[in-house]
Amino acid sequence: MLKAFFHILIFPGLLFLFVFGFFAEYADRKLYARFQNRIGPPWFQPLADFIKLIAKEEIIPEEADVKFFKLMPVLALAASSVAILYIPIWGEQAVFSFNGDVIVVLYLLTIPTFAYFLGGWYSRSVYSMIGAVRSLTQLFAYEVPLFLCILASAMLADTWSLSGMVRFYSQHIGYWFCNIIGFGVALICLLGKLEKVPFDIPEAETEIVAGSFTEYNGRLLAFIRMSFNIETVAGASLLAAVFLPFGLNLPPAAAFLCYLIQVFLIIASISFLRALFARLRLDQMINLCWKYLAPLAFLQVLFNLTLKVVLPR
Amino acid sequence: MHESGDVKIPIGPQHPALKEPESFLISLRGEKITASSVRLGYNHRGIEKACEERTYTQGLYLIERICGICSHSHSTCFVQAVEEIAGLEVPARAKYIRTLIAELERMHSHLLWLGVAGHEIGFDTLLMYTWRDREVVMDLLAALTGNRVNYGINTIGGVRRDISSKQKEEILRAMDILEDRTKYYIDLAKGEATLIKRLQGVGILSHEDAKKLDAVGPTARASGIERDVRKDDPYAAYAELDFKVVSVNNCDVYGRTLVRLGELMESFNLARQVVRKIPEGPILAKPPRKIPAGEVVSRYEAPRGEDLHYVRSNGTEKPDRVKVRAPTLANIQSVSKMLEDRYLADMPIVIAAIDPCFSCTDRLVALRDAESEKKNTVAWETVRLKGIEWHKNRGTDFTSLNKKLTRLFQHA
Amino acid sequence: MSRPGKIARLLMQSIFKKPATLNYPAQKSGMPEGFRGKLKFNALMCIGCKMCMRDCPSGAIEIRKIGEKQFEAEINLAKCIYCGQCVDSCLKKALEITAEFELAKLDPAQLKVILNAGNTENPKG
Amino acid sequence: MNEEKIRQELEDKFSYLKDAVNIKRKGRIFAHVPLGEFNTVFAYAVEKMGFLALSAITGLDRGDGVFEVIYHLNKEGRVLLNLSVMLNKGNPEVNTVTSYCPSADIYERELMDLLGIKVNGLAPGHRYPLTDDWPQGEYPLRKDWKGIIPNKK
Repeated sequence: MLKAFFHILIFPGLLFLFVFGFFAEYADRKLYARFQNRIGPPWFQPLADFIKLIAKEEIIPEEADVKFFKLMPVLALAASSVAILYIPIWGEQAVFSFNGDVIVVLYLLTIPTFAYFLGGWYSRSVYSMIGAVRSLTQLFAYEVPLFLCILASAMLADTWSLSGMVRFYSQHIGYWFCNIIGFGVALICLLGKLEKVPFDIPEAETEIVAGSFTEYNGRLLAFIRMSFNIETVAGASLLAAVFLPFGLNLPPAAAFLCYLIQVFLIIASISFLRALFARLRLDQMINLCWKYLAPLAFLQVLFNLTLKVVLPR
Repeated sequence: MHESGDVKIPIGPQHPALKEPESFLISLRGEKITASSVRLGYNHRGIEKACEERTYTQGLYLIERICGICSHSHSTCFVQAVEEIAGLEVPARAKYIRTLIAELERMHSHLLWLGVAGHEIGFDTLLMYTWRDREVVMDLLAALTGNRVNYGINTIGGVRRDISSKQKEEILRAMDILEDRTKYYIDLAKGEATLIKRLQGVGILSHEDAKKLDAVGPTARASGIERDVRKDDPYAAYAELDFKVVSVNNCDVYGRTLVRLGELMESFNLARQVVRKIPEGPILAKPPRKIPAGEVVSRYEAPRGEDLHYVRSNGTEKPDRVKVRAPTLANIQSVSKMLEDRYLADMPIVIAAIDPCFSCTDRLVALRDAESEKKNTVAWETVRLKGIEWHKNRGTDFTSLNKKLTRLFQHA
Repeated sequence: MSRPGKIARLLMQSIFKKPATLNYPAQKSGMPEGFRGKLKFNALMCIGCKMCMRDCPSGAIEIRKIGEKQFEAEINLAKCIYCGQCVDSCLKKALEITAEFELAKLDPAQLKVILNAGNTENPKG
Repeated sequence: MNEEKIRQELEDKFSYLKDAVNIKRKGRIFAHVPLGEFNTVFAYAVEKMGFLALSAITGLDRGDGVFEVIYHLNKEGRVLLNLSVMLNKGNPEVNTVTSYCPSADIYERELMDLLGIKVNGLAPGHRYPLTDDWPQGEYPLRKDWKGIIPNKK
């Protein structure tokens, strides 16, 4: 019981996630700045921003549904924090695992998007509503290829548990290369999930101010930003566990270090990608997802199915 | 026309897509724009009226502050008008210096635009790089004129500062750097797929519409109208310089991007020619304090298009009427046309593509009554005290913090 | 040929380059020579013709007589637009511009600067 | 076509423009048109002489109870024809030219707001450039306008 509390609240739960989330934000912003030949923020900037927001007055729009408006950021934060418990980070075994937890993690990571949608919808501002609808529309575009890629990887490993997949891939390093298309597609889909350029359509600043979050401020905005950070960590950890599980069969400390490196690599690629492109339009984004990403993900599934038959176990 | 069933979203007066206050109302059906309308006037500062109450010298600095980006355009246009009324012969060297500053201003304005365009379509990396390179021109302008914006190089009868041979070398060096960079941006504009996807076919303004709505500057030139005051009605030293008018037939935002990039290349050329050809001589013809009566229309090709000033004098130290028609006012009327049947996502870039400058567009009238000023404006101190009081009631004492802050500032 | 991610090489190069931005209050780049900043007043040269007052577009400068052939200038830095017209208008070169531009103060009263023979640039208090 | 030809054509076509057309310099033609004949001359200049583009409309208060409205027309960006018309301050009225030049709309609204000139036939729309709550009867560009006296409360 005490151990469970420790896992949920301290490691790898909330406290660890907060710290790592801040680090993820810092790394992302710093790298983004360096890609653009800027200095970038100092290391404490994300923390300072968080404290500033927490200290601010909370303003709730008169028209908004107060209950939903307040609940949604917390829900998003909770859902993305829980996901980490099923992802192995200091060895081959996650804190909790069962056969099928990969599906649970995927859905847990979908909940924040829904929360943003509902939060935006219930804040009753035109910008928020347009942003909310956009984030939902976008969800249907990137979710399919993302799920397919992870499914393909799971099929090859013949298990529905993340811990199982890690165990399989760290024993069969060669198989990792088979999933390379899937990794690329999943990385791009992760950009959509995290609403980053080129898929920051739901919060396109120059069009709809801040999308779903236009009306959020103070503490609630701090929660939303935190949940984005944690979602970044969780999403990156998921991709790391599924597609880059090297070194996790080492002793815990070394394995944890490997995990940190993997997550950092994924965050670095995210900030590289977001410095690389212009924001797409919603119709172009959906086109891209269905015309290119989804077929590629299918290809990966077919490829892995064939592999499973051909290759010896 | 706006219909009642559609979602109406206000873009402005305060909106991240607009760098200045101006209000667009956009009707949406899904993501599609069904109607749009614009309300101008939020930046109305009473400059035209104020000019009537200032001497020509004072008015010049006010005119220069109509707009921060094209300040040289407005001031040159104004002094040209005044000089024409007064019959002043401006020395050739002064004309060349005006031309040089004008072209440097065009460079910084177009680079700035490119960055803003990048930002509007979510390509912040482009913004950062173009604005970094823009600093080269800004530094040059600061060194040549004494300020980064509002250069104050013009005065009635000539210019206020000469350029030295050392500065000439600096200009040439800067031109090489910038040309190199601009070539890269042209490459990027022609090769980056996401950029092209967002710009091509967006904000169409056909050749006929551009003519009908009297579009000016790059907006018109991107629709195949080869119109440039520098060529059509040469002023300053342009008649003696060799350049070509850049125009394309794309009719969309992409075309406007290409025109501006092409003009950048022409500007580098022009600046080099100025440095090579600039004659020796005086830079100022002494103007009379009282300008004889007369009326003049002066034109100038600002980075954003044709700038037109009408000045009427009545023989005193002060002008009788100054009318400013900034390029944006001519172009803004075509925005509704460009937004027809586009997506909401195209709205920022379509508006940005005419390079709007609303502070140029709106001028005029301020309430001058001192009494009303006292009543309407709340002093900064009052606001501060109110804020401190409010926080004190909630349990935070800012007075001690404020003391520390003040001390910190005094030390710095 | 158009393809996505054309800017990639530039991004990778930038990682290893010195950033173009400055960490402002700690690092300063300064302004070039001849930058139009705060005014400097040589009281000894002033003849009190008040041409500067007449030409100032914003009414920021006031020349006052404080004694026999002695003048002081009151400059309102909040009103001044740093155009330098007064320097051009001055018949005796009593006014000069300096490159000093960081003039912000917390208290607006401190922006009124009185310059005379005793202090040409920075008065105390 | 050079400026002299334009002047000749205008003077030949409209006898009342004799000596009213003035070439100030290359590319600048000023012409004073009687109020009653303005629409005919304007239409002729736009439709027959190819002055298709309207650069701006300037309104000004000449003092002595006379307003002047100047239409700056240009031909392919090269020649500016400035047609001016005098109005009586007591009853300043012009007809809209938006049917010839759609871009005139915003300049005409400016005339309405700043000088109080009535523009007949202008389609309804937002005012420009003053605020919606600007008091009635206050026209800032008139020479006798000296600011608004605030309501004493």
